[in-house]
Amino acid sequence: MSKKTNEKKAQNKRPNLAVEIAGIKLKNPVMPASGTFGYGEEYAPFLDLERIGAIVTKGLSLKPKAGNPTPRIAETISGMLNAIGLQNVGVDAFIAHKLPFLREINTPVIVNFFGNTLEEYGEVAKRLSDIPEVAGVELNISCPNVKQGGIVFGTDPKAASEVVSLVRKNLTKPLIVKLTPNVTDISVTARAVEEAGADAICCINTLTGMAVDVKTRRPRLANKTGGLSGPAIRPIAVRMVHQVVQAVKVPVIGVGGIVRPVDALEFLIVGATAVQVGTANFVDPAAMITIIDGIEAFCVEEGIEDIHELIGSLKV
Amino acid sequence: MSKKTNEKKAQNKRPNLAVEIAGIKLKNPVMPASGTFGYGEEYAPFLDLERIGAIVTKGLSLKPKAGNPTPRIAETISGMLNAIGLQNVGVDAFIAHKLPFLREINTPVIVNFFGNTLEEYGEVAKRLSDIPEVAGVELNISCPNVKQGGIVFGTDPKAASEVVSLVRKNLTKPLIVKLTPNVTDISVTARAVEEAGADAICCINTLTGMAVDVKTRRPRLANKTGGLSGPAIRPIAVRMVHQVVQAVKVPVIGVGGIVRPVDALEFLIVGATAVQVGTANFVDPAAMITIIDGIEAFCVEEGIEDIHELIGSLKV
Amino acid sequence: MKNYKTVILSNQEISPGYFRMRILTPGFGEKAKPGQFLMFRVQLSLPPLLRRPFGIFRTGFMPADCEGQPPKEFVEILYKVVGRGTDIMSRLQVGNQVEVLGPLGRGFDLGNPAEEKILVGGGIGLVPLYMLANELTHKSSVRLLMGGRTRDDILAVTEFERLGVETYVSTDDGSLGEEGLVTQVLKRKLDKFPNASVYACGPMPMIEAVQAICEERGVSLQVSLEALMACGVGACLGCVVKGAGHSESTPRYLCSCKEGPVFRAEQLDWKKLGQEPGFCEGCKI
Amino acid sequence: MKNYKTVILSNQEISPGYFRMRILTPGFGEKAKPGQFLMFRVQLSLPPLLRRPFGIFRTGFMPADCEGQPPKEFVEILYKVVGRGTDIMSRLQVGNQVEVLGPLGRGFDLGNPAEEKILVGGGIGLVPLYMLANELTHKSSVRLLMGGRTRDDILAVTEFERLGVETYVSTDDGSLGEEGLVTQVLKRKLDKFPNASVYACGPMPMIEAVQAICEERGVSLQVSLEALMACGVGACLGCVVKGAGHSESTPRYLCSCKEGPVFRAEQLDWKKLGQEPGFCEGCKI
Ligand SMILES: Cc1cc2nc3c(=O)[nH]c(=O)nc-3n(C[C@H](O)[C@H](O)[C@H](O)COP(=O)(O)OP(=O)(O)OC[C@H]3O[C@@H](n4cnc5c(N)ncnc54)[C@H](O)[C@@H]3O)c2cc1C
Ligand SMILES: Cc1cc2nc3c(=O)[nH]c(=O)nc-3n(C[C@H](O)[C@H](O)[C@H](O)COP(=O)(O)OP(=O)(O)OC[C@H]3O[C@@H](n4cnc5c(N)ncnc54)[C@H](O)[C@@H]3O)c2cc1C
Ligand SMILES: Cc1cc2nc3c(=O)[nH]c(=O)nc-3n(C[C@H](O)[C@H](O)[C@H](O)COP(=O)(O)O)c2cc1C
Ligand SMILES: Cc1cc2nc3c(=O)[nH]c(=O)nc-3n(C[C@H](O)[C@H](O)[C@H](O)COP(=O)(O)O)c2cc1C
Ligand code: FES
Ligand code: FES
Repeated sequence: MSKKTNEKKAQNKRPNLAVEIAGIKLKNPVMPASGTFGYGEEYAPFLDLERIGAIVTKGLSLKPKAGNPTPRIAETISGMLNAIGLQNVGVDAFIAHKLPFLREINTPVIVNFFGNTLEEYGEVAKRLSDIPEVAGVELNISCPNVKQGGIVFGTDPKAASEVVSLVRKNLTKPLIVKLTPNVTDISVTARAVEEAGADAICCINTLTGMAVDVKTRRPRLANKTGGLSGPAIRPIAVRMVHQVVQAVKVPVIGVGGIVRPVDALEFLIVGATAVQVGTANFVDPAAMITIIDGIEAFCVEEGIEDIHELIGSLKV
Repeated sequence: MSKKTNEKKAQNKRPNLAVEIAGIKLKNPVMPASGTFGYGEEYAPFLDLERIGAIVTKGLSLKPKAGNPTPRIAETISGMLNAIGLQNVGVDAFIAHKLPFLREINTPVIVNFFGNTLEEYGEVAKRLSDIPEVAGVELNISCPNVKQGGIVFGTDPKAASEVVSLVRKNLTKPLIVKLTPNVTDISVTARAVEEAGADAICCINTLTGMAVDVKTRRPRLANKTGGLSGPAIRPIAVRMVHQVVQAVKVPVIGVGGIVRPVDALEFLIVGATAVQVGTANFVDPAAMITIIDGIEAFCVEEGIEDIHELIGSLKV
Repeated sequence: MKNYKTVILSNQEISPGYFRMRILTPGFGEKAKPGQFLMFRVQLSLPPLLRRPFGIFRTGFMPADCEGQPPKEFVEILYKVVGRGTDIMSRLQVGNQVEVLGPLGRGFDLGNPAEEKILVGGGIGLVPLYMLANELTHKSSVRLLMGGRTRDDILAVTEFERLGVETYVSTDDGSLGEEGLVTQVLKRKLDKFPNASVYACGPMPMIEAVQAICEERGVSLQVSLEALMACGVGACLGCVVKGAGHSESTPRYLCSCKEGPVFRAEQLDWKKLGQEPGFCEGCKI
Repeated sequence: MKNYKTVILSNQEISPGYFRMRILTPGFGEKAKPGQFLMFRVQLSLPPLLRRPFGIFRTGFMPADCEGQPPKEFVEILYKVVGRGTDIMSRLQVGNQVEVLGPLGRGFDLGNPAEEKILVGGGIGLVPLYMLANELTHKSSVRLLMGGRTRDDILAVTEFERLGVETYVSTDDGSLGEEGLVTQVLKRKLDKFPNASVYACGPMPMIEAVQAICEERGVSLQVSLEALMACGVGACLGCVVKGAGHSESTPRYLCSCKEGPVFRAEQLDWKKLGQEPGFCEGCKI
């Protein structure tokens, strides 16, 4: 396309950034990653929650969960380790106390959740099915920081398939399944959860890591190991998203190390239909807005009228 | 130990940094990571090769190998991707042209190698067995960048066991096996190769990653994916080394993202008997010397007389 | 509560290893309460990845300049260089772009004006006490007990004096003020004013010793704690501390950035508070 | 060949987006040959992780100062700000610590003094030609054909003239010298001096066009290439380019940092040289 045409387009109209994930309509493909955006209200003073594609909550469980001992976080080079241990208010308190705030905001709410047992996964799915304000759920079978956080399900394709089937049966909402990168071949898990009924796949969760304070010779996290997130893991995340996109037909949400617009573009180009921003929210609470604006500006510059022209446009 | 005693010790003598890996005696636990130090001579102008614990060569194959198309490298945040494709002169040319230089240097030489087929692994092992200047070999079953680079062996514990057994049979030298981090549970592979006859384990090789040039929408590497190395991966490497140390009895060499002395200390504390320095050689050709000096200084400061007091001293 | 994308107005070493930085922040002062903090983005390019939490030392206005520019509102922080982030900060210059998220957290409860107020500061822990002293001196009699290892660790005491605060300095090596621990001074003052309320901020061992003294004497205590923080706004749950009644089977965590950093002593589990691996001081990741 | 742990002597913008940096490097000059390069460590703390390769523009001595300090030997580089590394470089100041690894690589072959020499530089590609011109002018007649997009891309031409080089400037937009491509000037010069040897450095399309012209006319050509580099010393094998006779079944790669960056045209596989994804210009990873 010639430069002239591009310029003309740019003048004529703004690119269409709307995408659909598992039947959920998003005004643009940018949303927070679970656990890095609280229940939404924590960041309300810093950005317009109606500008982002969706709100994704901290992972919920059936009962409230107190989380891991401290220290729970450690900064690493271009990344951070966390072992929060899925501290959360529980699904009922979420519905009673956190959802009312979100109800007022014109942005789809995606609820991330996990279970300690298969039964719990099913039960939470059932409870969320009844809540009209929940646009969809994101099933976490990938948290590395608690024994029951799903990693056992997430690293074994058979177990993953089982938990997804069960949730599928108990759920009347769109189902996104979030995968762990701590596996030999993520496309195997991806195919397994797709077959079991996932409407979309989100990847990646954090990579298990560890850091040591050499003076005290103790792990820098009380939990010993934690999940590595942030820019450091981006090349691994891009590779895995690319792999999963090749392996499945359902839409894929890319997450891992996105800080700038150009990072989000990498994921879209390899085929992610949407992206999540995690650790970057801590660095800049308005990071998602900058990323949305940057994606739009890139589309204008490149003469892209609809974001779907960009999604999966990798040339190999 | 009181501060007074430490000071006294520091005055009395230098700490003993010597370690033994698979029967190879090293004056200190620091050596280069394969593929980042050429055949040793490339770095001779920049550091005293007799000060480092060992010299580890670029990975060799039976026949010379031309490697992958370009671009082969891409810088990422706190890391780099490489898809060199194991370009090397072949084992015979190595013996004829590269070894004579190394012969003159009073530092053990560890030869890293791989095969395209099981037979080739065996054949290279046989040829290296006859060479007195080779102190030990490092078997690469973990290169992610070429189909035959070993990753197929490295990600399947059974295949790993098979290739290690075969090499063990054909080899009269100490055998170090280098593992890939691109697996669900590295301790499984570690135990498999230990049982099959590995005298030591080296981990980790690079994590498979990918980066995209958003302007051209092409992968930044001709090979599409490459191996991620450098500081970015250190927390993952430390975690894996810790896991492997728990899983096996043979000594473990830790590698992944070591740039400063404190990084090397993390690996030693979680139980690595020695460490390898890779990408950091590109940043500072004398990085290994700084690291050796830093480890020594740390021992003096902490009143450590022998490096073995430090190895595996993690408090949990 | 806002993210100020702003610039540095000044940044000076005030004692070996300690710096005072002024940052342009129009409107910040109206909202800031004593004991609150801010999250400082060291530089726009990474690293360091995460922001650094700093107490608000004070807010104020730079006088209008001769070109008729209006007065500039600023926030001031005092910081100690301990690791990579503060090291980079110490080399920032006037005009450099930084970001400040704040004011954050819950500050001090000013309490009953009739009570004597004793503020206990250890080293850089003095920071959140200045705005507190400024508020308290309007209505109460205020004493500052300031401790440090050496005279270099005693900061900004004359500024407290200018507020009308009676100050008592002690150093471990006696290089300034009384030789010994600040807690020793605290005991004497409490002997004299047994109904005073105490406000403390400083290194953990000091805070724990202060708590033991106050508990024993039944004196009201508020402490400002330091915890590792990623977000500063209650979203990541990385900064929790153990609350009263905490046990392994029934863990009770309080969010330091949102429910703190100032806590009433009764809110916390003092048995376990300080028993964990500390920060990676000076590791310069 | 050495890693100089050293400091910056000066760093100035010489044209919009182009900088000239002088670095203290005692002893460097004795070893440096025309066409060699160095690996520059932008700052001691990361990022950027990898060093950046730069051609050696020239070496020299700063005069002894009045306090009787001996003359200071320096190496000079000219660089264009394109991405994160060069952006940071442009903000470095006199006295900042940097590291320089060099001199590295194989330089130009000076050839037969009897032949006319034509140097072709495109933009920043002019850098390695200065020391070459300096050597060649002792014995040969030397012409520099310098091309750029606009006048801003035409650098240091007067310095070449001071060496006694005849210079011809062309720009795409005619804002300086002749309007048009430098290859058009090259053709005219080769019409006049059909036995000249050509030395070229610049953007890939320019180098390819120069190669086509020289091959057609049977003129000897040496080119200096840019490749992505990690180590600069032949250890990583990241910087290879396709050698003559290369094919997918029998790949032949030449190591750019060790066997290059200067190659005789005959050594290279021109059919495939420029057909690959380019650098991530301005991506500021
Ligand atoms: C509410 C609050 C108020 C504070 N107020 C001040 C103040 O006014 N003046 C001052 O000098 N310091 C204050 N601190 C401590 C200050 O945040 C740390 O000294 C600083 O973050 C160290 O950063 P670094 O990069 O130099 O250290 P590094 O050790 O390199 O930092 C590594 C990581 O650990 C964190 N970290 C290290 N030490 C501390 C610490 N003591 N507390 C919390 N996080 C830490 C850093 O934020 C970073 O994420 C406060 C901390 C908190 C929580
Ligand atoms: C032998 C040689 C000599 C050179 N001489 C000069 C010179 O004299 N003046 C000058 O301005 N430039 C020169 N270059 C190009 C210069 O190295 C790059 O412009 C510079 O590395 C860009 O770094 P960056 O961080 O700003 O760009 P980024 O695009 O952010 O860099 C990302 C990565 O790509 C690499 N890279 C990007 N562009 C190039 C390029 N053109 N060539 C090689 N690597 C690149 C960087 O080194 C880095 O690893 C030379 C390159 C080579 C190989
Ligand atoms: C502090 C923190 C808490 C997290 N909590 C959750 C969680 O509750 N559920 C979940 O699925 N992922 C959780 N994650 C993972 C993120 O959603 C995301 O997958 C990961 O951080 C990688 O993205 P990033 O590099 O952009 O941060 C958490 C991450 C962080 C840093
Ligand atoms: C350019 C490059 C080439 C490499 N080649 C090899 C190789 O031939 N054989 C091998 O076993 N590992 C190879 N590796 C992996 C390193 O030995 C090391 O395991 C990895 O880089 C992680 O360490 P680092 O983070 O210190 O670089 C290579 C790494 C790089 C960066
Ligand atoms: S720092 Fe994130 S919740 Fe307190
Ligand atoms: S840059 Fe490493 S071999 Fe050339």
